[in-house]
Amino acid sequence: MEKIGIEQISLAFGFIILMLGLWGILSRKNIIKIVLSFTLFDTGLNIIIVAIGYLKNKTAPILDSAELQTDTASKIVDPLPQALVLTSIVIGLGVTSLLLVYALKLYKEKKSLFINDYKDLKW
Amino acid sequence: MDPILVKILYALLTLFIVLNYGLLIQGIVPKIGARVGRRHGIPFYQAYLDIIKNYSKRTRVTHGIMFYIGPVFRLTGGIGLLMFMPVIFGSNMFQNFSFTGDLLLVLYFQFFGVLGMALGAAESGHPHSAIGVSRGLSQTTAFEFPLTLGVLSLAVQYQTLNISDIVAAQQGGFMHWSIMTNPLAAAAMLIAFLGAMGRAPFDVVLAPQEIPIGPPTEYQSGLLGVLQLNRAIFPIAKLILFMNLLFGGATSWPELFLKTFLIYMWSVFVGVVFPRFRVDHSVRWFLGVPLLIGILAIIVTKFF
Amino acid sequence: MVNPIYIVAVLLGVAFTSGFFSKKGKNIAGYLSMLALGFVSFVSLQWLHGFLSEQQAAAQIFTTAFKPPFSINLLMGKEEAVFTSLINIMGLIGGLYLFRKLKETGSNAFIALLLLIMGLNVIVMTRDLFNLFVFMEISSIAIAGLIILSQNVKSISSGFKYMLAGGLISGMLLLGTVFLYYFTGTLNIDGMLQQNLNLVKGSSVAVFLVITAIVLELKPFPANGWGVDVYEGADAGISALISSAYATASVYVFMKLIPVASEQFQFLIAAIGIITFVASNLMGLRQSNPNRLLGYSSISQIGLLMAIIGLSSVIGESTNFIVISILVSHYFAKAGLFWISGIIKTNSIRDWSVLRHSKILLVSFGIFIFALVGLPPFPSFFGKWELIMNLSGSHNFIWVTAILVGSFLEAAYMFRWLGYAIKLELPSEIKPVIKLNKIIPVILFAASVITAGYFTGMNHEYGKLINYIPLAFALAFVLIEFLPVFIKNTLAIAGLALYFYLNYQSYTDISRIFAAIFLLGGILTLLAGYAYKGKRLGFFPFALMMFAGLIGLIEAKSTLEFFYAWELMTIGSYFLIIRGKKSITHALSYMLFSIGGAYLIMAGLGIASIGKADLTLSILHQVTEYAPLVFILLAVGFMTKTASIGLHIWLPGAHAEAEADVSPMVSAILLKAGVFGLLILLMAMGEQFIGKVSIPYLLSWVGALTALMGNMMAAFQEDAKKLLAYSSIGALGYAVFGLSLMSHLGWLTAISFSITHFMLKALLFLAIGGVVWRLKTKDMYKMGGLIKRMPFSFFSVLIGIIVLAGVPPLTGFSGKWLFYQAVMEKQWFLQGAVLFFSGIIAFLYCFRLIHAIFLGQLKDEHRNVKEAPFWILVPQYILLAVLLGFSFLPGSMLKPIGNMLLPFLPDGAIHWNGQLATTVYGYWNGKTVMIIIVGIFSVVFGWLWFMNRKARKIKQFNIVYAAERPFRPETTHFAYNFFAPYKKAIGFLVAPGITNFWNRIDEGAHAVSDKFTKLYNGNGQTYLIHIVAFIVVIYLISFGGF
Amino acid sequence: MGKEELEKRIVLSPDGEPIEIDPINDYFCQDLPEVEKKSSIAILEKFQNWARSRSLWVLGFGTGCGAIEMRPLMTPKFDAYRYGIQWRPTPRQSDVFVISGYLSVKTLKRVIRSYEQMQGPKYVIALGSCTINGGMYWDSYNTINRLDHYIPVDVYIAGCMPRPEALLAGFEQLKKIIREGRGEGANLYAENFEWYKANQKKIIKDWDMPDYNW
Repeated sequence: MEKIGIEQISLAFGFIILMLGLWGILSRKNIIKIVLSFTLFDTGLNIIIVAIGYLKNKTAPILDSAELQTDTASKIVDPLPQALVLTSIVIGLGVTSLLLVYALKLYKEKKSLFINDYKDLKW
Repeated sequence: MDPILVKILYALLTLFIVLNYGLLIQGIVPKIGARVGRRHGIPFYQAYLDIIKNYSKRTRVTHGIMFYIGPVFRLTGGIGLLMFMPVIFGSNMFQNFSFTGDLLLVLYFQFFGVLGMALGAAESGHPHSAIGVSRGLSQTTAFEFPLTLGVLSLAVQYQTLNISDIVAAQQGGFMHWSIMTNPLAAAAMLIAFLGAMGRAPFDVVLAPQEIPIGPPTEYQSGLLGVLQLNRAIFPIAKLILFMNLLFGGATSWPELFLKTFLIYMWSVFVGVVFPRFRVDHSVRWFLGVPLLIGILAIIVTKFF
Repeated sequence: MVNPIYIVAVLLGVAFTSGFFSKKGKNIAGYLSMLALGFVSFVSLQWLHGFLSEQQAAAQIFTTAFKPPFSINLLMGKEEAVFTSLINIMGLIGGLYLFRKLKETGSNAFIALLLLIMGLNVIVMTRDLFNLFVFMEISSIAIAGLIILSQNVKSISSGFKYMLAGGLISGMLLLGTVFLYYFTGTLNIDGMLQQNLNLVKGSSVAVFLVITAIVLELKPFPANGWGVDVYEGADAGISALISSAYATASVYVFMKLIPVASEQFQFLIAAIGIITFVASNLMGLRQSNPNRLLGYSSISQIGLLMAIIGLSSVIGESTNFIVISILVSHYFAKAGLFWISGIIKTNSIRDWSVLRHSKILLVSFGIFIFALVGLPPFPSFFGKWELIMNLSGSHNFIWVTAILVGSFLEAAYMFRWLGYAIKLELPSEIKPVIKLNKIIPVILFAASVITAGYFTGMNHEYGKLINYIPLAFALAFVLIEFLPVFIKNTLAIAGLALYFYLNYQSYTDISRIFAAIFLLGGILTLLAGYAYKGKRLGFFPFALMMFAGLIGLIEAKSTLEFFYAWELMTIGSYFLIIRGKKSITHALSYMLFSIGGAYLIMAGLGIASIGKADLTLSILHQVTEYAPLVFILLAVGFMTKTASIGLHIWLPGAHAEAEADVSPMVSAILLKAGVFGLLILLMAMGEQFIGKVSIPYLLSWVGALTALMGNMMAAFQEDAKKLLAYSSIGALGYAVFGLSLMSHLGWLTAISFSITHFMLKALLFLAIGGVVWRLKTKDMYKMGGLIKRMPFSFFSVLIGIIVLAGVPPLTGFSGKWLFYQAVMEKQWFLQGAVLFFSGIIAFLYCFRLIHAIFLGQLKDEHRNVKEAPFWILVPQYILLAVLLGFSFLPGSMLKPIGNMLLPFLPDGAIHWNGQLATTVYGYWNGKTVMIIIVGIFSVVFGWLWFMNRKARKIKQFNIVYAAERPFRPETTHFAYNFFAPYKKAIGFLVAPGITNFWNRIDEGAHAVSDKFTKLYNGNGQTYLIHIVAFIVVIYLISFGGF
Repeated sequence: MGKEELEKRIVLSPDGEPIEIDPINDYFCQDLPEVEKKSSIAILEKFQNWARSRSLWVLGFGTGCGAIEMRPLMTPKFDAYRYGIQWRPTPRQSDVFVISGYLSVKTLKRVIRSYEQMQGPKYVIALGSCTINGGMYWDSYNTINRLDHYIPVDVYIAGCMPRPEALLAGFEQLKKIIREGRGEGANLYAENFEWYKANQKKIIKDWDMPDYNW
């Protein structure tokens, strides 16, 4: 049996965090906690992305040392997921901040962070 | 002479005979009733006197144009009905104007007078007239249903709607009459006939004391006279229709008198035996057993 | 051509620049943004123009020096051009609409708008999956930013729900994207499509994640509570953006990505789409909040598109045409509707009658509703037609059924809403403030959707063939609405006359008869319109639209033309009907039955077209597969117009409430469209069988029972026009029966009966309309004795009822006579007897009509009423003259019709000898009958007149009243519940069973709708659970487990 | 007059215009009766009178206790039908009005109305002493004493009560009168209309009908 490598571990770890986040989103009633769960969810997602891009025995795709200048593709891990993660983190930041703004606004409206209190629109 | 003129003259002759026959029947039938009741009863010519008397009235009132021509419609309906039927089978003279239309024309033309009369009566503004019309029309719709089924059954049997042909097919002894060859249709039609004659038990239309004789309650003098003329002609025309359809028609006037008189007596007998139906009763009654008989008649003639 | 990259560049650039403007500079920021949006609209439209004129090839734009998959590339193809144009125009016009609101907030708001549009543009154009994700996120952040502009708890909480759901979905999309990358090694969509993903192990999960995320973006049922809430909670202008621009982009993304999925998965998605479509429309039924209702409608439309795209493998090459035409309709209509909702700001659709303060808004509202429901001449009409044709052409009957059911539900709530706006009382407290910047977008979009409809039609193979001239003529009257009735009426009559004169020779035999009924009848009834004063707004366009439809039926060569004309007629007549008093429910039920019927016709035509190369009407001659089904669908469809039993409940109210000259139009003329439809159906398809039962045989019973029910109901009406309306139902029963006989005599009966019925019903409705005009009541028992005030109307009605009753010597009898000959020949005696019975019942209501109105006691308040207006009498007396002419010479009508029928049904024709008609069974000479009766009548009349010439004319209370005198005319006139004994005897036969049946269906639908909507409890977290559950269920369905 | 329904009133037409209703004038024909001449041909008049006498239609209106005596005439025992006497339910179609016994003022009003609604020539048979001089009710506060002050009478039949045979005899007398051309009560009424009307109005305090009921 193949040894479990870092990529499997981080993949599994990512999934666990993602699921934790999801669980939090679905079960917490406090809006702030839900937003926090979202960041967990995002973090898990990001870990998964990086883990997918990892290839065994390869180095980071930072082409500063000379030896990496030749035959680059076989020596580095896939750079794309990492680039994606950067974008994803930025977006996550944006989303999280906007969610927090919303939370703030909601709190101003009803002085409550209990999500069940915001059921004005239904049916 | 112009053949059309001859036709018209013979038609007038038919009309004359039938009118007198009708007036006499109006006297004779009550007379028979009276004799049964151990009375003398009215003279057999009473109907003549009544008509003359009504025409002799010096004053008359009218409620308007429709009131005025209602009786005209009525009498035209009666005369027309007679004119559209062959009266004496095998006689060229007394075919009248039956060449212009078949049984359907006759069936539908019955309503010409009914409708006109109803309109005239309604213009009088008398509520009792309107009530009478309402009753009359309701009852008419009900008994027409079995009647139509019976007629259709005959039409299927003889494969024609031509009255003369239907009569022709019944010649050669009473076993050929429709009443023998198609008893179900005859039963349906004869029951409907009771309604058509308007005698008891179906005479609530003219209930004399409740809605003083219903539709014609406002008619008087000469207008009533016209209606009385029609009362002489119209029932006889109907009798002739039933005679033609069910009893083999007539080859001579005496035969016609005899047959129609007997058919008439059928409604008289029923009338003296049974009490009066209310309209809702009679409507239901006609749409019950008589209707079933009619349907049966159709089914039997169509499939057997 | 401007490089599409400038779309991104300019929007982004202006957005950044705007950030530098302070609060004072927000005006500049606003104008600059508008300018930018105008520019990008121009760019995309320029590309679109290029593609449409076919000079342009699709262009790839690369953002870096690398080729994909190593770089992000944008594609500008034909579809992209369409979609970006739509999005950019929406940005521009939507921005204009929101201008004041955005300005209040400041330049940030403009930035959000620009970013949204920019994001959507890239979403459409990009071919890179991750790029797609990024810009979807940007767009949704921008939307969330826009939503929060309205600082109230509803919009904030809905925005929050939207963010939550969006976060979850985008997380899923990202996960899927990354997995796809993992399996395919590329993020480029084209690259993925080149690989056969089904063969790559594990990739199906990735595809599942991506596609499901996109599907969730499209708000599938039931995981769409957040979407509905946003539509309701956000400002209407923003909802319009979401519904039109964002949804448009999402649909395109879905179109782009769906080929990645396997065929089964596509079907699954199509199923989800269809469920969404039906369920959302069902839930829309019970909505009273306009924005929420529009939300449900938006979701349902997108669901339909989802289904269509999912079924693209079945539908084939016309998918794009269908999607775009339906989407375009939705786009214009939904934006417009949200905008109108934003203008009038009410919480209940019942308050939409305030729209009547602004005619232009009301007209636009109507246009949007029709565009949404898919009626001609709007794009979705062609889209839906093509869709149904393709689906039924490929035997997908279940899909067809679901689509039609969903569409029907949508039509139900949409037309109810329209009815509210047109007819409900004006609420006094609400007065909308109408600002120019808000109203211009609405008008623009309303105009655009019509134009789009025309272009869609022109791009359709058969749509091109449609003769738009009559419709254009009708619509031209919108432009001259300011003119007085007299001029418009003259123009309308001249138009109809000219059209008939120019074209009547091109119609074949039987068509010519119906063309004459439709057009000459139209002219006759329009003559009555001279009686109206003022402008009579909104009458002429729709009346002429109805006639345009009717004549279109005659001229139709292809099934599409026929269906188009059918729908056009429905629209026109709907508006004519809704003009009446208290017509709101009747107009709605008329519309619903019409639409239901139209859908059946569409399905029938679709099934008929199976295996046919072309769509000419002649395909009905050669239906090989499912012929009985086609027959039944079409027949039932046509019978909604002939108001046969079970489908009749719309008619009495609709015809009774209509105006004096509209009633004859809809009753005497319009109903004949159904007869015409049945006639061409029977001509083309002949006798069909279910098992061994002949369908015409069933039809004959339908006809007989319709006649019985119609006439019996008529006898019990108190309302004069309702009485006539029920009588029309009965009369049409005769026509249906006549057609079902499938014999020469039967058809002769039906056609001649149609002509006679047209004349007498027009006569009666006009006469009664004239009476109602003067008396301002329709209740017969409130009238009476009017013969003295309205002798001319009386005479019309007198002749009318004699004809109607079929009493010789008038022409009504010819119908009865023929009918019997036909029954004898066909041997359908029982039906015949039922019909005869109903004919006798006609006496009941005929008498009642004339008695209660014209005879009996004149009421005090009617003592000074005048005769009906001259112009209402004119057509009556023309009709009377014709009726009497036909009565005298019945052969002049029957002989030509008989000759026309000879080629189809040569057996059993009438033998004519002068005016003597002879068949195997009987004979009849109308002329001599007339002469004899007139002769006897004159003699008797002369005799009576001579005897009674001195009769004294007396007054109304000079009656024998049991030695008393009458109290009041009201208590002396016997008219109310006239046939009480009859009702007592057999009234149970007319218990409102059928009406109750339809009412129960209606209630049931509302109850189910109520249950469904309870899913959306308003809790954002519950919505998230719905989403997760949705994902799990879809996963289980597609990967086994279920 | 005092009858609410006969007072003038204003109603609104459908267009909202007021209309004044004057019930007596508007609902009833205001013409007065005229003398209807006999036929100028003597033999025709004779023939007509013969027919009139053989066809007497009696109005089925029992005005007082004597009405009980009319019923037996229809039974087999008396069988009035054989004399051409028949009963009609409506004054329009009747020729003979049998005032059967005492006549209260209340009934008189109805009698006048019915009499006037009959078509001429028309005949009145007054049955019983009460119609001649009031009989046993001669000093009653609400019966009339002498019928021919109010309507013309052709035949009086005295007695209290006269038997059906007397009634039959009265009919025979009437027939004789008619045949002799003396049955001109309708013309008498028209000629002396003002006198009759004055008498009627004197005794009927709540006169609530037009002067002549057509």
